[in-house]
Amino acid sequence: MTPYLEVPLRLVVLLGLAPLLPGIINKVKAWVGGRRGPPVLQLYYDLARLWRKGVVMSTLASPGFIAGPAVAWVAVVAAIVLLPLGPAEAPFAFRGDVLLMIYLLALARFGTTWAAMETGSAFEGMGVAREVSYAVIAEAAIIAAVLSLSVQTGSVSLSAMLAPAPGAGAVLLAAGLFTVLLAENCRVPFDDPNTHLELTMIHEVMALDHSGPPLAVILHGAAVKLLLFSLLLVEAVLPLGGVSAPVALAIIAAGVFVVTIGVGLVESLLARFAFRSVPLLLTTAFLMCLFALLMAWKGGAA
Amino acid sequence: MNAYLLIIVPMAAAALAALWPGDRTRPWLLPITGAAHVVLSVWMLIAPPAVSDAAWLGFDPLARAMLPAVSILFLCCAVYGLNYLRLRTERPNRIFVACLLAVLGLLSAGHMARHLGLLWIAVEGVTLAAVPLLHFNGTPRAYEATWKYLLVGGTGIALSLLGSFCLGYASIHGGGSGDLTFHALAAQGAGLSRPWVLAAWVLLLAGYGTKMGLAPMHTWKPDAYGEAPAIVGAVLAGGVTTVAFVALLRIRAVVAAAGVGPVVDRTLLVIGLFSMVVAALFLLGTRDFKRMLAYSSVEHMGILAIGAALGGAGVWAALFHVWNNSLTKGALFLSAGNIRRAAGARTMDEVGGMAAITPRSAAIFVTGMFAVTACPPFGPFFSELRILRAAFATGNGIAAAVFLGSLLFVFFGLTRVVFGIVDGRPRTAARKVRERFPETMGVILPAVALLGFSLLLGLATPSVLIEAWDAAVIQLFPVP
Amino acid sequence: MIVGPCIALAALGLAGGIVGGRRWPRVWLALTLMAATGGLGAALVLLAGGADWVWRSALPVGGEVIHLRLDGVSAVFLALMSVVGGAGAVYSREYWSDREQRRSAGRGRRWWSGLMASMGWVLLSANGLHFLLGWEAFTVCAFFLVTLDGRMKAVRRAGWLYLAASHAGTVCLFAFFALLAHSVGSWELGPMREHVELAPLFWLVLAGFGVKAGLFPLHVWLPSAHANAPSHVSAILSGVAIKMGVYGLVRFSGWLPVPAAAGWVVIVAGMVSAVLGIAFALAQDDLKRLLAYCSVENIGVILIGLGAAMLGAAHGGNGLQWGRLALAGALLHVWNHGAFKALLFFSAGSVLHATGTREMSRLGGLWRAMPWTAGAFALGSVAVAALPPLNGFVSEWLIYLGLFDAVTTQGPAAAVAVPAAIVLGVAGALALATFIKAGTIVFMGAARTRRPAHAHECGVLMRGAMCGLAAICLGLGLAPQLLRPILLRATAAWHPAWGGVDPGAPLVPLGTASLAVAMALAVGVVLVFAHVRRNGLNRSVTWDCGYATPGARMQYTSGSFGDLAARWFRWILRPERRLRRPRGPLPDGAVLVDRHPETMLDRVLRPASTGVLHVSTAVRRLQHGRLQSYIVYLVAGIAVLALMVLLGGSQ
Amino acid sequence: MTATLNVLVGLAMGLNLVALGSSRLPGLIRAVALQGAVLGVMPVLMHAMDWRVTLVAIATVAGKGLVIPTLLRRAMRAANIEREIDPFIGFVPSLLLGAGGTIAAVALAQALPLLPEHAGTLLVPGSLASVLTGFVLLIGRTKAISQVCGYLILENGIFLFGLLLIHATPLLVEAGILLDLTVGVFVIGIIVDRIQRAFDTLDTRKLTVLRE
Repeated sequence: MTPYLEVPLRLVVLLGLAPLLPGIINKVKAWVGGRRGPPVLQLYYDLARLWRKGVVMSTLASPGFIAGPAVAWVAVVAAIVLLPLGPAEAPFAFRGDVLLMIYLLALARFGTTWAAMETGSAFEGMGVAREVSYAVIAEAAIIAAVLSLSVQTGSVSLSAMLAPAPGAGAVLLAAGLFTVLLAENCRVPFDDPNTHLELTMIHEVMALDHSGPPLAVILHGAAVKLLLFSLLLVEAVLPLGGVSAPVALAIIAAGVFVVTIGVGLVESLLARFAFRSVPLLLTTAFLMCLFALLMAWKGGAA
Repeated sequence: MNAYLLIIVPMAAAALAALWPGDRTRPWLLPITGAAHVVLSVWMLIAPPAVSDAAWLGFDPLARAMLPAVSILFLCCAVYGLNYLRLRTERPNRIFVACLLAVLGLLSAGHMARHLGLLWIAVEGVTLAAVPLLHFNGTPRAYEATWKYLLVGGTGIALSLLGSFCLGYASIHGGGSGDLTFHALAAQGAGLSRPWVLAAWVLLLAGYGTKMGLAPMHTWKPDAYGEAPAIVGAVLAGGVTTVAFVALLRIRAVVAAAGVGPVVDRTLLVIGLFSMVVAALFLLGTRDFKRMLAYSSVEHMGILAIGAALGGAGVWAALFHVWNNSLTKGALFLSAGNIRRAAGARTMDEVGGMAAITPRSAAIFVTGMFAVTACPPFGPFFSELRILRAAFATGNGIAAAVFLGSLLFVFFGLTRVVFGIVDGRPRTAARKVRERFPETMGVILPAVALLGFSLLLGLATPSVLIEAWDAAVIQLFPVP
Repeated sequence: MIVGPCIALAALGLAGGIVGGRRWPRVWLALTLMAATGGLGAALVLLAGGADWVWRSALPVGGEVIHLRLDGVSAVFLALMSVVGGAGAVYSREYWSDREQRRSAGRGRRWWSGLMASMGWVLLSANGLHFLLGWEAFTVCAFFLVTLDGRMKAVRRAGWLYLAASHAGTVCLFAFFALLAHSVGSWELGPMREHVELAPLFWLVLAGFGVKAGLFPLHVWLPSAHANAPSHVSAILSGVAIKMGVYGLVRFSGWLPVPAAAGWVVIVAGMVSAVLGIAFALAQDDLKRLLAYCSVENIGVILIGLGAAMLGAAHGGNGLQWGRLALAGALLHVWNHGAFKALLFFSAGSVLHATGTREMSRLGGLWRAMPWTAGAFALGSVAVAALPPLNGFVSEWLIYLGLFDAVTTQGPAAAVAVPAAIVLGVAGALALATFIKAGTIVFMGAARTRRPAHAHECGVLMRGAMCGLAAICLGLGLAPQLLRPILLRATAAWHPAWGGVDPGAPLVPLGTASLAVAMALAVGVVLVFAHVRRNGLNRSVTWDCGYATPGARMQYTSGSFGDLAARWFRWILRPERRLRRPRGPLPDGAVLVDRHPETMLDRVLRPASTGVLHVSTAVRRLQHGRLQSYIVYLVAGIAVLALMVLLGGSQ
Repeated sequence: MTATLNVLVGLAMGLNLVALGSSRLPGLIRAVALQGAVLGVMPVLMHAMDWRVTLVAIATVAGKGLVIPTLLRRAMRAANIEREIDPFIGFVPSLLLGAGGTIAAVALAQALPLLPEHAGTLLVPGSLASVLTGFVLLIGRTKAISQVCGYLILENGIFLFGLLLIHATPLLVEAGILLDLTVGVFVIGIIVDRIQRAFDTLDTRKLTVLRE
């Protein structure tokens, strides 16, 4: 398949499926809580409605208020395009693409946080401060995780790094990456998307003043990011090197599903942590990734 | 014959000045004599006269390597002095002009003296002739400074006389005739009695070191430089110190010939480093910019001593540094004098914003400060770098480290004071000052000329000077 | 050969600028731009594949004949100097104009030309004596530029601190060059890796150039000098002057043999500078101080690359591969940081010019009055946070690649490459936090005081300079593959064994990706905007959870924004906090002041200098005016000398 | 002849102690003048009779024995001081120091390598003792006049040492040195006079304006 065909196809599939994930999580939470919950496709409905709505913008905000979410969305989408899907290599695979992916996610963060700060609201400021501060440790954890994959495979390209069988530190890596996933996507125990107290939120509070299409873009971007991290986690941990393409895709889909359910279960069973213990948890995740790296290193040396 | 002219002309001019009737016309003798002296010394720099070994006085390579610097400095100071004395018409200048000219003559004699006793006579003569110059201002402070200069300097010079006697006795004791010409003493070499040579060296180093202003014998310097007119400070710092250094160099050569060179060099090195450290520590705290120049002079004397301790390459660099020190320090003194007159005060607490009041003098002062702290492309940078290189070459790493550390602290001290005075808010209205002290070309150009010469020395050292220094080094370190 | 004429043109322009800069600002600008063009032309021609340019003149300066040499490494820095120098000249014509700065504008132009000339001289000279000459001249020029506005005490203090610190570095260089000249027997510089005995000299190099570069514990002068200098001067200080320190490190780590530990020390120093520099930046409230500390971080990034390169060169084998990548990244980051930091300082200067304050907690909402400046700052922020598709990312990416390759080979260098890569990531994330804070607190939200309310956009010259640099940031980010020959050339010049293999090869796919991302971003933004416009856009007050009358003072402040992450660095930041809580039923006069002083200066250097001053005071007391004691000193001096002679004479 | 010389040197050494012990300034000045005169005679004793030596001797005696003491006395009268009050080093300690110094000088002179013809004279110990006395006075006294006297004694000591070389050094040099010394003390005398006028005192404790 030529990249010209493959990229749109992947985009359609991935972007189309992404909003399913929050739906599944909410369904799991409802199921554990013994409620019926919103439909799985709720986010699709929300997005469609928001996309049709007009925008109310703060008098203080600049055009960046709208450009920010757009930039963030494009960055996340570009990042997910870089991910391989099992044996199907990414259409743009090159040495060092993993770093581009990480920094595209950072660009997305820049876009959302900049836009959030535009309104001059203290709530948004609080959320942004938390977002960018916790990202510091998350970034360290991701780099450590990527380093461990890199050591294990001797490569710095996502397609090669995610393909082979996991090494000795797979469990640690999985735990670490899962924690990072929770943090990066602002799930419990780092953040509670459903809380009603703005003072305790991170991601949601940043979108307080957004409305209409920009809000839709933000929500969809968040879903895509969740999908991206799930894919990364699944592919990093599961051995997909030897299997054929359809089987691999099936395994990946199943894996993402499991991760999503896992997120749902965590959200149901845990409460949000106090903010002061968030760095501690993130540091734990970082250490897990670091230990995974050390194990990969030792395994490679042996 | 010409060599004698270097002494006779200024002495005759001094006598003339003492007899000259008019206060207004008398100062013209200064630049005229200075110019004649420069012409003579530069001529002999280019065409060195032959000097017989037994001569008591002579324009030998060492004198050739240093005296023209003093000569040029004096000319610039004389031109400045012409304008300075015009501003000071309230004080009679007969003794001032006469003594200044006598100082020049005696300085020439001191540089050219090839006889221990003659050398002492000349240096003592300079010391005494400078006394009326120091208290020209006639203030109680000036008398106090003169008093200290006289007693500390006098004690030092007395000790150097004792040292000279010791060296003579070393010669007699070693079976020599007691001929006190440096050539004869050096020829006697190892025949000199060793204990007396060592005693002589200690006393002579202390004595002429006092004249140079090496720590801990430097105590007269800040007082004298602080209270004397700028032109006197410049001549003292650039001329009198030089003649004392010449004396030490000549004596060092004799003493080294007696076979105690290493011991002697160690004392020179230690006293040089000590002077630099002491000067640096004083500079970190001093608030008076004229006293600051005195401590800076102490530092440079330390540098000279270190250079003299480091063998041929070091002495070469020290000779180079003598020129640089004389010229840049002269520029600093002259511009400081302008600032002092314009501001009417001389501590950082009272003076500020001189860049607005006397912009030209302030610019020269700052430039001179950079020059004197070994910032390229001025001469001192090159000579100090050479001394550093010589220190490394002779394996004196620790000395080099102390040297560099002192340079750094000296820089801190100097910049602190200089920028404290130049920058900031002017304390007096510029217009008022300009009426009292116009920044005429006459008080600016001499300093500019000195700086320009320092720049020339750095960027394109005239080959005749290089040759002169080479010859002087050969004279001091004769190849056996 | 076109390099020679180009350099002659540059020299002519700068000399003309020095001579005529005071009187004729227009001529000066033309001459400076001519010089910048000449310098840039020479550097680019050489980097694009011209031969090394060597010029010897029979004319001796200071006893040494002039020997100039432009090779790959110096050309990199020369190009940067020309670009920032030219842009700063344009900027300063408006920012520091004769109308507003009657006293110092003319002087400033002259010093500017002098600064460019002396930096160019440093880059070109291949003689230790001349190097020192230029180095000191450049320090002095920069000092006078920093203190252009000497009326303020803070400026004078900052200038003095800069001068003093620089001189401390220069003293190390004195020792270095003197030792070098002594060992080699000549002042000539050039590759001399075969003189193994020179290796320990590297520590002097590190100390001497490290001060200028602003390496972490040696950076004490940097924040105040950058903050208090006129902004175009801050730009060239941060963009170019501190890079001269980097140049020295790169140059002499390439030409001289280095001790085995050198690479390790440099990379660790880089890591410390990177993290602590940006941590300090995050805590600042002064916009220009923040930018200054960010320079410390970027120097750290560059040194991480350089350290990795040194390790690679020392370990040989595949180290040559990843070391080369890291060096390419480091050199490219020199350019990139120069471009975006100058851009940021220009915009900060524009803000300062318009509002008269650098304190972020007094600013806010400036984008409406100054859209160009805000845009420039935003672009610079993206670049400095190393985000794609701008230039900052490209160079950090190359350094990352080098470090990752070092890790995957699992050699001894991997032990330091792992923390280095993580530190790069952490520093990047902190930079993002820092610049989100700086950009949005200053330009977004509502004006916090009256000052920003009367702000105005800068004029066409300042805007032009910013646009030029922004274009460079964008261009280098979007088409990094153009840099391939340049990086090849520069790395080969650093280490002769590194010719041939192309360290820029990975940039080709990255360039495509960057371009694609940039286009996607443009399309995405345009689409969303178009859609929003179609759907309709209403303006209203900030919702703020329904609070009815939001006020400017209720906004999040820079202090509280940075506090969360800065708290992790309390141990080194040592903030000073003055807090008076509101008390009683009718509270009044509550105060909260947070200051983030320069820890190294306040906690290390100040006590040390106080100690020295105590000694000085004690010694100065000896000069108490009593003649009797002076004679005692004299006698004591004789006694000590006699003792020395006695001890020495008996040997 | 050596015996005569030794008597004279011994006299000079005794005058040192007198100078150290006298609290009244006229006594001090008198001691110094007498010492100067004694020293002036010595070259005539040591050298063959020669009109030049005689001239030098006369000049010395006149300068050190008459002119300078007169100058000092005048200054003393103008300043209206008679006594040295509250010196830095008291009179008894000064005396002890001087006596100890004299003994040490004699001992040291024994240890020094001297030519046989000088070994028997008191020239070297006398010289060292005088130098030491001069330093004690310079350091220990507060009145400018006392310090000048100290300086004179210091110079006298050096002059004594110079007598060792009297056969070796040419007279021209000797004369020059003497002239310099004389002019030096003369200049000091003038400055003392000026200080008296400027400060209205000769107490050097008042002369500490110039300090750090």
